[in-house]
Amino acid sequence: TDEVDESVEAEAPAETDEQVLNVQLNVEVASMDPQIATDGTSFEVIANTIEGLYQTDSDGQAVPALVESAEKGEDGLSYTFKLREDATWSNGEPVTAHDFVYAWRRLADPDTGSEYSYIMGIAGLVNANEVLAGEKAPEELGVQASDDYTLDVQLANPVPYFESLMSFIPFFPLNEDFMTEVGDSYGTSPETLLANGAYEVSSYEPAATTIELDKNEEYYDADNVVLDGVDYQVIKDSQQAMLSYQNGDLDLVTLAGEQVDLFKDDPEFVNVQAGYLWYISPNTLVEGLENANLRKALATSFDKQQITDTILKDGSVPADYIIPDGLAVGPDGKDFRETSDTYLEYDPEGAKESLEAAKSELGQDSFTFGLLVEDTESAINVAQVLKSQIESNLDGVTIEIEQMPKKTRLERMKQADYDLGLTRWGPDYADPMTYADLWVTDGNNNDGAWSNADYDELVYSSIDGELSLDDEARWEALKEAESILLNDAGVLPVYQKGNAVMVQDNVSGIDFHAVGLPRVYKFAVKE
Amino acid sequence: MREKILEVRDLAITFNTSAGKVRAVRGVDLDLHKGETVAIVGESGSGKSVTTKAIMGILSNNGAIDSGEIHYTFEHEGETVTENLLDFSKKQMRKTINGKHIAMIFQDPMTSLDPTMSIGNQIIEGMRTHYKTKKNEAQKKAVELLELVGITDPESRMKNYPHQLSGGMRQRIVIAIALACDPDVLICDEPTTALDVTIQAKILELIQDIQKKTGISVIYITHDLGVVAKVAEYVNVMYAGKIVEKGTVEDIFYDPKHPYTWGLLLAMPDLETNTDKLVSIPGNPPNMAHDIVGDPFYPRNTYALHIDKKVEPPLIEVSETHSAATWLLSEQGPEYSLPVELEDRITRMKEEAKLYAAG
Amino acid sequence: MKKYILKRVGMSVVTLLVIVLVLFVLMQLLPGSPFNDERLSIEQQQVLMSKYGLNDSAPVQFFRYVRNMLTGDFGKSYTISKDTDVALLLQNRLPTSLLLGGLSILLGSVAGLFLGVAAALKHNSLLDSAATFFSVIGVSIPSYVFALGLSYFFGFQLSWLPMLYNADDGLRAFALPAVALSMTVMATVARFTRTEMIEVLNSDYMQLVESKGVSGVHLIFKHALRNASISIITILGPLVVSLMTGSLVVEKIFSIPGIGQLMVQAIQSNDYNVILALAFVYSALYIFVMLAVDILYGVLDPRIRLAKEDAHG
Amino acid sequence: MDKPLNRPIQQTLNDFSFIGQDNVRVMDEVYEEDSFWKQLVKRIAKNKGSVFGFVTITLIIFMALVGPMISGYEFDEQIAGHESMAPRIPVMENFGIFDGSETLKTSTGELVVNKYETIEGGEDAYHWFGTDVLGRDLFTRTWVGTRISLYIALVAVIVDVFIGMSYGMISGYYGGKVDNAMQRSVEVLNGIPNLVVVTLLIIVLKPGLMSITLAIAITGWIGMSRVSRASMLKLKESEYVLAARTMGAKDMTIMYKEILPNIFSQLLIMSMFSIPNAIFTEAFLAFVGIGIPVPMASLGSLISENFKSLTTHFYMIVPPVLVLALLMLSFNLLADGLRDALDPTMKEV
Amino acid sequence: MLQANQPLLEVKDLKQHFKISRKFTVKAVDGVSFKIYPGETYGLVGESGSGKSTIGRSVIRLHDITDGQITFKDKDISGKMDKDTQKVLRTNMQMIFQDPMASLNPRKNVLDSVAQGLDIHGLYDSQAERNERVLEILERVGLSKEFAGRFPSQFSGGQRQRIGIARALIMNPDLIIADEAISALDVSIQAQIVNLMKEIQEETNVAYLFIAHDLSMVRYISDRIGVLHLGHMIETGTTEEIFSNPLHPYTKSLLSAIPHPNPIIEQKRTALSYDYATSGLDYSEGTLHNVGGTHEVLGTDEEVNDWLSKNTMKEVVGIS
Ligand SMILES: Nc1ncnc2c1ncn2[C@@H]1O[C@H](COP(=O)(O)OP(=O)(O)OP(=O)(O)O)[C@@H](O)[C@H]1O
Ligand SMILES: Nc1ncnc2c1ncn2[C@@H]1O[C@H](COP(=O)(O)OP(=O)(O)OP(=O)(O)O)[C@@H](O)[C@H]1O
Ligand SMILES: [Mg+2]
Ligand SMILES: [Mg+2]
Repeated sequence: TDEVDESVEAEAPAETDEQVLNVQLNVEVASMDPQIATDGTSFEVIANTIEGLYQTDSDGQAVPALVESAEKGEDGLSYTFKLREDATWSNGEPVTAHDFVYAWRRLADPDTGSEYSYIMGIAGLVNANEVLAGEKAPEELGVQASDDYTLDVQLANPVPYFESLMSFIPFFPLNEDFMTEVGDSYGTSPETLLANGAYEVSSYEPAATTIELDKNEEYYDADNVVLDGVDYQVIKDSQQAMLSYQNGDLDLVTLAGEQVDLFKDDPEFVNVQAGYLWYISPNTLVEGLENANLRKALATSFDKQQITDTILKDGSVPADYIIPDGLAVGPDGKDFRETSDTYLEYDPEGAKESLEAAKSELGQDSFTFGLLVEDTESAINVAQVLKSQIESNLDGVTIEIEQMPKKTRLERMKQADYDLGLTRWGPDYADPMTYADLWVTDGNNNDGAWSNADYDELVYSSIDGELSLDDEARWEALKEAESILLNDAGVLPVYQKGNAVMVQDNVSGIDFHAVGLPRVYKFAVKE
Repeated sequence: MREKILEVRDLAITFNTSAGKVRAVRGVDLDLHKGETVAIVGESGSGKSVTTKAIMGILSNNGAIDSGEIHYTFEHEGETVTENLLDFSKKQMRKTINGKHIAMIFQDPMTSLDPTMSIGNQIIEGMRTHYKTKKNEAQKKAVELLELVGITDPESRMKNYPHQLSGGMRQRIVIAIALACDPDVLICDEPTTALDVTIQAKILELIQDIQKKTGISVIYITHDLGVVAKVAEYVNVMYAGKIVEKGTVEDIFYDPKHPYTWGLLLAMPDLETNTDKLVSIPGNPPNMAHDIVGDPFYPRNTYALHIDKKVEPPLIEVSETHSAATWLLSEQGPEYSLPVELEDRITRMKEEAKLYAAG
Repeated sequence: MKKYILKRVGMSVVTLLVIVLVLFVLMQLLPGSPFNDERLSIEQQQVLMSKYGLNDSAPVQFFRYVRNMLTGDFGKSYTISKDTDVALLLQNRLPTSLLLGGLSILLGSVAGLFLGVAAALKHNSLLDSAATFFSVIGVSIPSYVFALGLSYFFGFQLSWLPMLYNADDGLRAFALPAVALSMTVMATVARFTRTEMIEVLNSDYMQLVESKGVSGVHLIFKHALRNASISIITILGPLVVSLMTGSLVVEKIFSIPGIGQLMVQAIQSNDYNVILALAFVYSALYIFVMLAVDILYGVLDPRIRLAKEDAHG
Repeated sequence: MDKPLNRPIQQTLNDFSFIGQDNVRVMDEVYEEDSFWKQLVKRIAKNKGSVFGFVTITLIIFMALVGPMISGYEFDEQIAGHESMAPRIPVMENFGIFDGSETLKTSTGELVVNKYETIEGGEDAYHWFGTDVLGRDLFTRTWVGTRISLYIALVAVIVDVFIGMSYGMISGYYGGKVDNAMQRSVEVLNGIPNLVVVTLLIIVLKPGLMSITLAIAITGWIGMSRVSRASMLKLKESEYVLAARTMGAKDMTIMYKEILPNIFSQLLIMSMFSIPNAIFTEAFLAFVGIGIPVPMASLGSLISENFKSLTTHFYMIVPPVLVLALLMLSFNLLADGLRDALDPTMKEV
Repeated sequence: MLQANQPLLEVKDLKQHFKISRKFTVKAVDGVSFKIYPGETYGLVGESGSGKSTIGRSVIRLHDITDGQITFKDKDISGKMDKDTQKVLRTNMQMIFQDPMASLNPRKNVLDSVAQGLDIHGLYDSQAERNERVLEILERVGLSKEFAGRFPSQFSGGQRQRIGIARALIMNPDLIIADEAISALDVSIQAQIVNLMKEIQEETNVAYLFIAHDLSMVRYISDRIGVLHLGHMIETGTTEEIFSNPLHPYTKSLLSAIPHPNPIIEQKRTALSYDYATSGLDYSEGTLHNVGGTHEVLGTDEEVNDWLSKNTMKEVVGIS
C-alpha cells in the first residue's frame, strides 16, 4: 500500500541533520480546506501551508503577506490590494487576485456550506448578507480582481478591523483551476493540496495522527524559513505527550493541570495567553435567574483565582471582564483592557448581600440550578469547584452538575433548556465586537435571552450605525456596553484561558497568538 | 501348560474425594494365563474398572495405589521379562505397555472414540507411535483389522468419523484399535452393556473369534452372568472392592459357594422361572467411603453369621481352582443348604446342558 | 457446506440490514445535530442540514443510505473530518485497528492457550494456581493501566520500544499496545482453556487414547486441544471483534490511528455517517467472525461439518 | 487362596452361627451424604482461593459501608489548600512511609515535598490515601466509589438473573420458531457495538446512575441468556422434566419450579463473571466522560480521574485500582471456587 | 390376569415422525397398533432405535403424534384434549423412567418429588393429608419414612427407582409406562424392583407398558409382548406364544441373542443374525396376520406361510 512506500522513502533522509520541528497536536485535523475548517488545529496546519493577504506578527498585529500595498478608501468603504507578483502555488501557478475572488465567493456561497461564511458579513462586504442568505449570486459579492494582481473590495460599512480579519484563514486564497481538477477530493492527500506558504504537505490523510510538512522551496520568502519541515503528531494523552517530550521526540507540547507543577520552573516552560474566555451563561428565562441580584450573587461567589491557580495552572487568569485581555488595541494604541474597568470580582460578602436581596425580591429561600458542562477534564473540574464554592458561599443555592458531550450541551443551550451553562467563546478577529455582538437581544448565541435595549443600541450602532464611523466613540461605546452587560450580570465570566507549553531549548522563533492563529512556525529555528 | 502372564497381588486403591477417602479396591488378587479369558463380575461400584485401570496405568489423578503388585510377563527385545507394572512411570507405561502389550476396550462405545479424528487415523495412531509404522502400511493393516472385526467396506469406513457409525460399529472400531498393536492382553470393560442384545451377541462372538485366531488373553468385566457364561473360562466375583469368589465357570455356575454369587444367579430369571417373585438380594451395596468392618456383604446376607459382623472372611479354598470368601466354608462353619430355587436352577441347568450336548 | 455458507451469508445480510435500521432509529434519537456550533446561524444550520440531506424524512434517508452503502459509499463525515468520504476514513484507519487487534488476539490466545494447557495438565498444582492467578489478574486490571505501565517502562525508562505509534516503525510500533491489549485475551483464553482441557482430558475417549499408549505432545495437540478448541473459539469470536474494532483507551495512549477513538469522537460530535459506517463495519465484522467461527467449528468438529453437508447437499 | 485361614482372633462358638433372616436389612441404608448446601459450603471452604475471595469481598463491602464515615471528610468536600496531597497515615508515618511526603520528578531534578508541613494546619491533617487535585480526601472517595461499583455489580447480577436468565430459558424451552426469533433478535443486538448502544443511550437519556444502570441492563444480559438457554436445552429433555410433563405440569411451573432451581446456582455463578464486565463498562463510560455524574465517584471514574495524574501524583490512582483489582480478583476467585464446588467431578480428577 | 373385555388403552395405527431437516424425516414409529387391558403387563421389545421409547412417549402425550388414534379409558387422547381428558390422562397414566438419577429433580426432596402429582392437580385438602399419603406410599415401596426429607443424591440407584415408582403410584394410576425402568440397575437390584412392580400390580390392578430390551425380564413380567423393529410392530402375542413359537425372523434372532447363565450351552451357541436390508422383507408391504390365539405377525401372505411352514424352535436353540 501507499503507507509502506512512504515509510521506505521517509526512512532514508531521516538520519541527516534536518531541522524538523516535532509538534504535538491534541486532536486530528478536521479539514485542510480553508473555507471549511473551523478549529484551531486545522487552522494551524493550513496557515503553515497557505498564506493570505496578511499574516500575524509576533505581537498579534496584521502585517502584509501576499499583499504588497493596500489602499483604503476615504470613507473606509473600499480597499484596493496590490498583490506581490513573486508568489506561486506549489504547482508553479502564480497566486493571483482571482484566487482570492474565487475563495471568497466560495466562502459566501451557501452551497459550499462553510460554517464560517458569516464572517463575510462581519467583514462587511457589499451584498455579503444577501449572498449568504441565497438571495443574490456569489458573483455579486463586493470583491473583484481588476487585474491579476489587484483585488478590489467594497464594504457596506466601515470595518475598523478589516485588515486584521484578512489574516484569518477563511479569507485565504484557493486556486480555482486546481480545485476544479481535484474536485471533491481536495485535501485528502498531499497530491490534492496546494501550498503557497512556508511549508507544503508531504504526508497527510484525513484523520491522520501524523502529518508531515516540508519546507516549500517555491515560497517567495523561502530564504527566511529556516526549518526543513514540521512534523505533527496527534497525542491526546497529555502524560504520554510529556513522556515523549522528555524523550526528545517532541519539541513542543501542551501541558495539562498537574504537570505544570513539575515543570513550571523549567526554562523550557512557556505560558501563553489564549483568547478563549470561559463564562457561565445564565438562562434568564428560568425562574430566579431573571433576577439580576441573584445572578450577581452567583457571579461573585466563586474564587476565580483559586480556579486558575490550583485547578487549571496553565496560565489561565481570572476574568473579571468579558472582552479578553490582549484581544484588541484601540485607536489610542492601548489594549482594550488597559483602559477599562473590571467587574464581578470574587466577593463572598457582597455575594451574600446580593443573595439576600434576591431572596427578598423573589420571595424564595432556596434555589437549585443545573449547571451544564461538557465532558472535558478541565471543564468538569472547574464545574466541581464552582459548585463547591457557590454552595458554600451562598446559603440555599444548590448546583447540580450535568455533564454531557459538547454537541449535546450546545443543543440544550440553543433550546434554552438549561439553567446555567459553562461555556466559552473564542475571538474570530481582533475587535471587542467579536464578543459584544453575542448578547444583543435575539442574538444567535444569546442563549440565556438576556436583553437590554441600551446595550443593543450601542452594539448595533457600532456595527454599522453612527458609531461605526467614529473609531474613538465606538471604542468608548464598547466599553460602556461591557459595563452594562456585566453590571447586570448578563453573563458570569470565570477565566481567560491560557496555555502552558513546553518548548525545547534549542527551538526558538515560534509565535503564539491569542487571536486567529494560535501558533505560527514560519520563523521557528531549531538548532 | 498354563503360562501365567499377569499376576495381581493384594492391590488396594483409594480415591480422594470431597466426601472423604473412598477405598475402591481393598486387596485384590487376580491371575491371567496365556490365551485364557478371565471374567470379573460384580455390582456397580465394586471396583472392577478401577482394578483394570490400575493395570493399564490410567487411574485418575485423585486415585492412589495403597499397596500391591502387578506382575506382568512379556517379551521385551527378544527376552521374556516379568516386571511389576506399578514400578513403571507413566511415560514408561505408555511407551512399553499400553496398547503394545495390554489394550483396553471401554464400556461406552458412544463416548470412547475421539469425535474429531477419522476412525482410520485412530486405528493407525497406536501403530505409528509404537512401531513407527509407515503410514500406508499402517493403513493397510487397519483395513485388515476392520475386516477382522467384521466391518464391511473397510476402505471407505477408514475415512468416517465416529458419529457416522452406529453403536455396534463403534464398538468394533474400538476393538480394532485395541488389536492394532498386537497386544497380549485385552481388557474388556463391559464392552456390550450399552448395546442391545442382538449386537451384544455379535460383539461377544467376535471377541471369542479373535481370541481363537490370535491366542490373546482377555480380562472381561461384566455384571451380566449370561455374558460370563458365554465368554469366560475363569470367573472372579467381586464385591465391595474385594474378590469374594473365584473359580472356573463351571465352579461358579454349577457349584457356587458364596451367598452373593447365589444371589446373583437367582436374581436373573431364566426362561423357566415361573415364580411369583424373583429371589433378590435385599438392600444395597455398601458405601465405599465408609469404613468397612467385618464382611461388607453381611447386612444383605440371609446366611450371615455372627462373625461376619466382626471379621471379614478370607478366601477359603474349595478346590484347586475354586475358592470363596465366606465363613460358611470355614471348618467351624455351620451346616447350611443352598436356597431351594438355586438347587432347582442348578439341576435344571445341568440337565439342559446334558440335553444340549446330546443334540 | 457451500450451500450452508451461502445460506448463512444470506441470513447475515438480512441481519446486517436490520442492524443498520436499528442504528438509524437510534441515531434519530440523538439529541442535537452535527451542526449546532455556536457560530452557525439557524439559517446556516438549515443550509448544512439540507446539504447532507438530513432534512429528509427518516425512511427516505434510510433507503438512500442503504442504496449508497451498497455501492460502497458511506457518505461524508460532517464534523470529524469535514466533507471527507467516510470510506476514505475507514480506509485510513481500519487496517491499523485490524492489524493491532489481530496481533493482540494472536499474542493473547497463544499465551492463553499455553497457560491454560499447562494449568490443566498440572491440575491442582502450584503451576495451576499460578496460571489461575495470572489470568485473574489479566481480567481484573483495566488494559489502560497495563498500557501506561508498559509505555512508561519499556518506552520511557528503557527506550526499547516506541511509545508512540508511527507507521514507519512497522511491527515494533504495535509491540506495546498489542501486549497491553492481549492481557485480557490471554486471561480469558487461559481460564477457558483450562476448564475445557480438564473436561476433555477427563473424557472417555482420552482414556482410550492413553490406553493406546499415545502421550505427550501428540496427545495434547492431536486430541485434547483439538477437542477443547471447539468451545474455545466460541469465546474467541466476540473477543476478536471487540479488539479488532479498536480499544479507545489504548489507542489514545499510544496515539494509534484506529477506529476506536474515531467512534467515540463520532458519537460525541453527532457525526452520523461515521457512527453508522463504523457500526456497520463492526457488525459486518461480527457477523463475519461468527460465520468464520461456525465454519471453523466444521473444520474442527466433523460432526458439525458432516451434518451440514448432509443437511444442505 | 494362600492366606492363613484363621487369624488369631477371639472366636466364640456363637460366632459361627447364623444371625438369621431378621437381621437382614429390608429397609435400606441411606447413603449418608451431607445436604447439597452443606457439601457446597464444605467444598468452598476447602478452596483457598474462594475463601480469600469471600473474605476480601466481605471486607470491601464493610469498608464501602463504613469507610466514608470514619475518615472525617465528605467525599465531595474540597478543602482549599489540600490539593494533591500524598497519603499520610498515623503510626505508619513514624516509619517513614505514608508520611505525606512525595517525590516529584520535576524537570529540574527530584524534589521531595511534604505538603502537610507547608500548609496551614497541615500537621494535624491525615489523608490516609491522600487527596486528589481538587483537594478531596481519596480514602473517602475510594470507599464511596466502591459503593457505586458494588451497586453496579449488583445491577449486573440482577439483570443477568432476571433478564438474561428468563430470556434464555424461555428461548430454550419453547424452541422452534420462538427460539429462532429470540435468537435472531439477540444476534442483532449483539451485532451493534456495545459502545454505540451504551453511549447513545446515555447521551439520549439524562446522564446519571439511572442511565448507566439501564445501559448495563440493555447490553449485559446476552452472555447469560446464552448460558441459560444452553442449560435449558440440556435439561428440558431430562427425565425429571419429562416426568413433570407427564403429570401435567404447566410450562411455567416446569421452567421455574423444576428447571430453574437446578440451574440457578450455576447461573448465579456465571453471573458473577459478568460483574467484572459491568464494572468495566462503567469504568469505561467514566473514561469517555459519560460515567457517573460528578462529584459522585465510582472506582471506574476515580481511576479515569486520577489516571490523568499518574505520572505526576502516582499515589492517586493506586487505591481505586487496587480496590478494583482486588474486587475483580475476589469475585473471580469466588466464582471459580463456587463453580468447582458445584461441579465436583472437575475437582476430583 | 383376568382380561376385562374393554381395553384400557387402544393404540391404532400410531405414526410418529420427526422432521430433521427439510428433506429428511425420521419415521420413528410408522403405523403401530396394540391394546392394553386393565391389570395386564404389555412388554415392548426391539432393538435400539426401533421406536419403543417413542411409542411410550407418544402414548403419554409427550409428543404431538403425527397420525393415528390413541384411546385411553374411552377418551380420545390423540389430538387436542379438553380439560377433563387431560386430567384423566395426567392422573391415570403415569410413567417411570430409565435413569433413576436423571428422573428425579436433584433439588427436590423425596417428599416433594413424590407429592408432585398431587400438587399439580391439587388432590388433597390439607398439607397433613398430602404428607400422610406420601409417607404411606414410601413405606409401600420399601423406603423408610425418615427418607422423606432427603435429596436424591443421598440414595442409591435402586432406592431412587423406588422413589420414581412411588411418585407414579401415588396417583393411583390405571396404566404405568415403564421405559427401561430396570435397565440401569444392577441385576441384584433389578429383581427387587421387578418384584415390587409385580406386587403393586397384584394390589392395585394397574397395567404396565413395560419397555425393555432385556428379554428374560420381559418374559418374566409380561402377559403379552409386542416386538418392534424399525418403527413397525412385527410380531405380537402372549408371552407364551412369542417365546414358544417365534415366527418372524427378527423375533427369532432377538430371542437367540439372549445370553443364558448356563456356560455349557452358552459357550457353544451362536446367535441367529438378521439384517433387514438383506432379508428381502418390506415391512410396509406386510399386514398383521393372526396365526392363532392372539399371536399376530407382520408380513405378506407368502412370507407368513413360509415362516409357519418351518420348525422354528430348532433355530432358536437354547431357549427352552
Ligand atoms: N475418579 C474417582 N474418584 C472417586 N471415586 C472413584 C473414582 N473412580 C472410581 N471411584 C469409586 O470407586 C469405586 C469403584 O468404581 P469402579 O468404577 O471400579 O466400579 P465398577 O465395578 O467398574 O462399576 P460399574 O459396573 O458401575 O462400572 C466406586 O465406588 C466409585 O465411586
Ligand atoms: N425428538 C426426536 N427427534 C428426532 N428423532 C427422534 C426423536 N426421538 C426419537 N427419535 C428417533 O426415533 C427413533 C426411535 O427412537 P426411540 O428412542 O423410540 O428408540 P428406542 O426403541 O427407545 O431405542 P433405545 O432402545 O435405544 O431406547 C430413533 O432413530 C431416534 O433417533
Ligand atoms: Mg466400571
Ligand atoms: Mg428408548
